Amino acid sequence: MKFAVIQFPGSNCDQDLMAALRDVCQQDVQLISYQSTDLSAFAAVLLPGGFSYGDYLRGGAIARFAPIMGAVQQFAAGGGLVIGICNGFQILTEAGLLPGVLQRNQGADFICQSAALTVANAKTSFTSAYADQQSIQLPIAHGEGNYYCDDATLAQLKAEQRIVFTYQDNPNGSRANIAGITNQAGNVLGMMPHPERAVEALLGSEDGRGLFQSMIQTLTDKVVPV
Amino acid sequence: MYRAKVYVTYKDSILDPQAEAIKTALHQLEFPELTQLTCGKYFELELATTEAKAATTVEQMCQKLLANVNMESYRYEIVAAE
Amino acid sequence: MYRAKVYVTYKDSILDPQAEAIKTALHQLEFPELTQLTCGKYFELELATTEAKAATTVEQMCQKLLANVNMESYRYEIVAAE
Amino acid sequence: MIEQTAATIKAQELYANWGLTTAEYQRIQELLGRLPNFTETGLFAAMWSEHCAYKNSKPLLKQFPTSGQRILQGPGEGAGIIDIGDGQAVVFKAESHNHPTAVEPYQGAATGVGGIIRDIFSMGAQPVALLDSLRFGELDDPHTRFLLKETIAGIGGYGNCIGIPTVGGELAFDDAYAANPVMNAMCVGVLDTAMQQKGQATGAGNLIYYVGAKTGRDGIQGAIFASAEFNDQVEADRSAVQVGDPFMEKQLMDACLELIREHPEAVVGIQDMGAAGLVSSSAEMGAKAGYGMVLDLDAVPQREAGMIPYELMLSESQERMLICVAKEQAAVVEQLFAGYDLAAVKIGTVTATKQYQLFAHGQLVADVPITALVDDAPVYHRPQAVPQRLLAADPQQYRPEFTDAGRVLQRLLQQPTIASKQALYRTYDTQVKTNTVVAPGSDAAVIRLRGGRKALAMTTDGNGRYLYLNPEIGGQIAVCEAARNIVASGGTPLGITDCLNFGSPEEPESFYELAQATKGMSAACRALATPVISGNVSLYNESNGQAIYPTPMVGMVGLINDLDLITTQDFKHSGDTIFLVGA
Ligand SMILES: Nc1ncnc2c1ncn2[C@@H]1O[C@H](COP(=O)(O)OP(=O)(O)O)[C@@H](O)[C@H]1O
Repeated sequence: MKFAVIQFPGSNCDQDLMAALRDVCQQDVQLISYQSTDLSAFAAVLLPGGFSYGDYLRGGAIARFAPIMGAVQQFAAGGGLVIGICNGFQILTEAGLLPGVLQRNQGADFICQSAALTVANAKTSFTSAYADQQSIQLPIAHGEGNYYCDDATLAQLKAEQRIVFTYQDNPNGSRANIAGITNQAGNVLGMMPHPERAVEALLGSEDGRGLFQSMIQTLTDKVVPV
Repeated sequence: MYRAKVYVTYKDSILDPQAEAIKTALHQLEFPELTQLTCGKYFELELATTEAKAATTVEQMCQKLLANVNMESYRYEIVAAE
Repeated sequence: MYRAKVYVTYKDSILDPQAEAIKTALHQLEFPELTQLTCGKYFELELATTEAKAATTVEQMCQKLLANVNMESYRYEIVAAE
Repeated sequence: MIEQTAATIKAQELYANWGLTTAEYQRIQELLGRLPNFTETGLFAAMWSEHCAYKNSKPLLKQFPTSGQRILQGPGEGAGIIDIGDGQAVVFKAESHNHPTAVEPYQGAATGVGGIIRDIFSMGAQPVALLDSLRFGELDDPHTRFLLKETIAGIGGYGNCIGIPTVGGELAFDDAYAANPVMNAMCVGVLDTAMQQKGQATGAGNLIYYVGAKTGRDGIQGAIFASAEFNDQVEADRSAVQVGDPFMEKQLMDACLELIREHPEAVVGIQDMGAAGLVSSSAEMGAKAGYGMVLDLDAVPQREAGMIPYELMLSESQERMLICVAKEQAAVVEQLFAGYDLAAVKIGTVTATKQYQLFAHGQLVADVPITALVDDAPVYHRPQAVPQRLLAADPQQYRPEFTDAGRVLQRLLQQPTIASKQALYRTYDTQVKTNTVVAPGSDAAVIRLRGGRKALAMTTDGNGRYLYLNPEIGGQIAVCEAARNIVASGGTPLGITDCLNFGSPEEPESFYELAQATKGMSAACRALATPVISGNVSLYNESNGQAIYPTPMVGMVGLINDLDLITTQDFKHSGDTIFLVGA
């Protein structure tokens, strides 16, 4: 069972994600170049944070066309677990794998701080190690993390329980306090907070481990919850 | 050779924090006569193509990259250049 | 009521990494006909003022805030609105 | 731009516009045995500016202790290096970008950060943290608020994008800085000592490679500009503002570090193109090694059409590096950079002649002894005078008188200089790279070193007001405050870097301040065994004859031997006892 971390030009949380999976979670993980076009050897695919292509134009707008993205689309269509964190989330929305957009923060500035989150749905492939409504603390660090979608999409996200993480104290103006959502099939997650920055007590929080543990559990069970 | 001017702006339903910030700043700079402000992106492109194709090309560029149609609308003008 | 459209673009000699990145991306998306691309900002303002004052107001806004005259040039159009 | 003839330059004293004195011009003439042409005059003006040659500050910098058992590299390279054991070393340096920040705060600050990062990775080190040190006028002035906001955004914009955490800094407000803000940036890197690099070009026949962004007419005469007082004329003379591209720099950094790591045999020397761009980097690399160099300017990647040799040599376009490549390794280098979508272009060759020769369109456009450019700048021993304010000072005037201590405390806490800066530093990504154990908000920031139990503590300090009142003691205090911040975080101070932000050295009172401040800093560094391993001098911080406070910034790094020793500032439990220790 092998994890792929995609490295786009300008990704800068790729090594942090590698370290979290390899050193802390003891998983087999490989860094995959944006130029690659094959993800068939992997059990899960992770799109890291950073400023892919400088985030010029809009976060994720250019990365969405990187050669690897065809393989990511295919991997997701086949039911594989895909997670986009921060810039990775922006790329997934730009690529149409997740609905909505990530706008500039309401206060217009970049925000780096610890955020209190609620696990709004613990029955996903990414959150089964948490309890429903559990309160967790994860770092955020973004300038364009203000989630927006139209009313119909929001109603659908709610009805299908696809809102996975919400902010307790909305830092960026996101609609319905959304911090993370899944696609309809539940195998693609996008989230602005950084679980990979919260896997060691030394650095302030271990609350991010549950996310990786959930993915590992899901892949071990090979049962994808509905 | 054709030249295209492309304007990308937020849709009305989208709150634009940057426009709000600029508006507030202009009010503080004593421009009370300002009643509304929107901001957007502006691109000037030069295209080595035919008249027939220029519009489709620009349309595709907007759809694919220059605008995110979930939150932005776009319009463009195309003129012949020598 | 007057409406102003303001266009702010980089001066020629200023490096614009964003324009470079977008141009490269469009070429990779198979738009080889694109020969040049510049990008800038676009503002639409509504002003509750007189015709005589509208132009000076907009000029001042550009100088003070909307453009960074060290690196950017600006131009604007003003039309009457009801 | 028109290239005047050598005779016109002399007759009309045009060299003065470039900041050269008549005596300096005559010295150049002697060194060459003829009149320098337009390009050559420009090269000398830049290389002999205070910014590049330290011609006013050199005698004072000699006082600094710069050696020690752990010191692998003192001042003189891109950055200093201190051994921390286990085959690792810490690399750090600070740089001022005051003038560019005053003119265009976002880009000025951003390119200040970009420049200091290049200094660190040019030594072969992986940058791990950024810090800053800022001074502005009082916040009730809207222009100051604009400068502050844009400067903070520029620092964050660059660091956040390239993915290096900005973990600390300091910020104070005083009217003395209203027209001359201070923007100093510091970068800390970690080096595998086997990978240590030097900015040198040795071995006749080895190749000079240009890598990174293209050259435009950005910041031409930046070094000269940084060595001149501000006035409205200088502002009007400025060439294009330098714009930073952190995305490009990330690619450049990753590529350079990969080259050093994977192909050490290919890299003879590597250096950042900083102030005075191509001329400074190339001439220094050659002169340091005792070699000369031939450069073909037509090969230099260019962003704009019709650039003349003078502009190509003096441009301060960002995100560019110069690498001396072993002659048989060209293909390896070109291939590696192509993988990052970066240009790597051969622009010249190392020669045994010690001449510095530039060719453009097949013509020899400059031909000067390389040491004349780099080593023969004049050194000035400027006169000093005790400032009138210190002679006239009445010790009573600084004695505080108050009756309501609570009210005074409240008023103190309201001072922007003392109040929390969280609203600003929360726009910096302080955690990327997941090594930040102590983020801004404590005495020093702490970054752990992966793969062991060690960590680094780092801080920037200085207080211009103390120096204004007593420059020598103020200089001591700056170093001591930094050391206390390191110790209070669990670290042993290792060494310092500094930026000396002062007024004009040609003003005896200003020069006295610089002399006294460096004397005080030197004494404190000796007492604490924290040598100065790198630094930067920014003089001429004056507007219309009014200088800033003498403002040395001290950047200190300390070693924490075990993660368990890390301490933070905040009270931990109610009922704990509070001690006051020290004098
Ligand atoms: N410009 C800045 N950039 C980053 N961090 C800053 C800045 N200014 C202050 N800080 C952080 O705020 C904290 C308090 O700073 P300061 O008020 O200077 O306290 P001190 O008295 O300890 O120097 C420190 O952790 C410092 O690193």
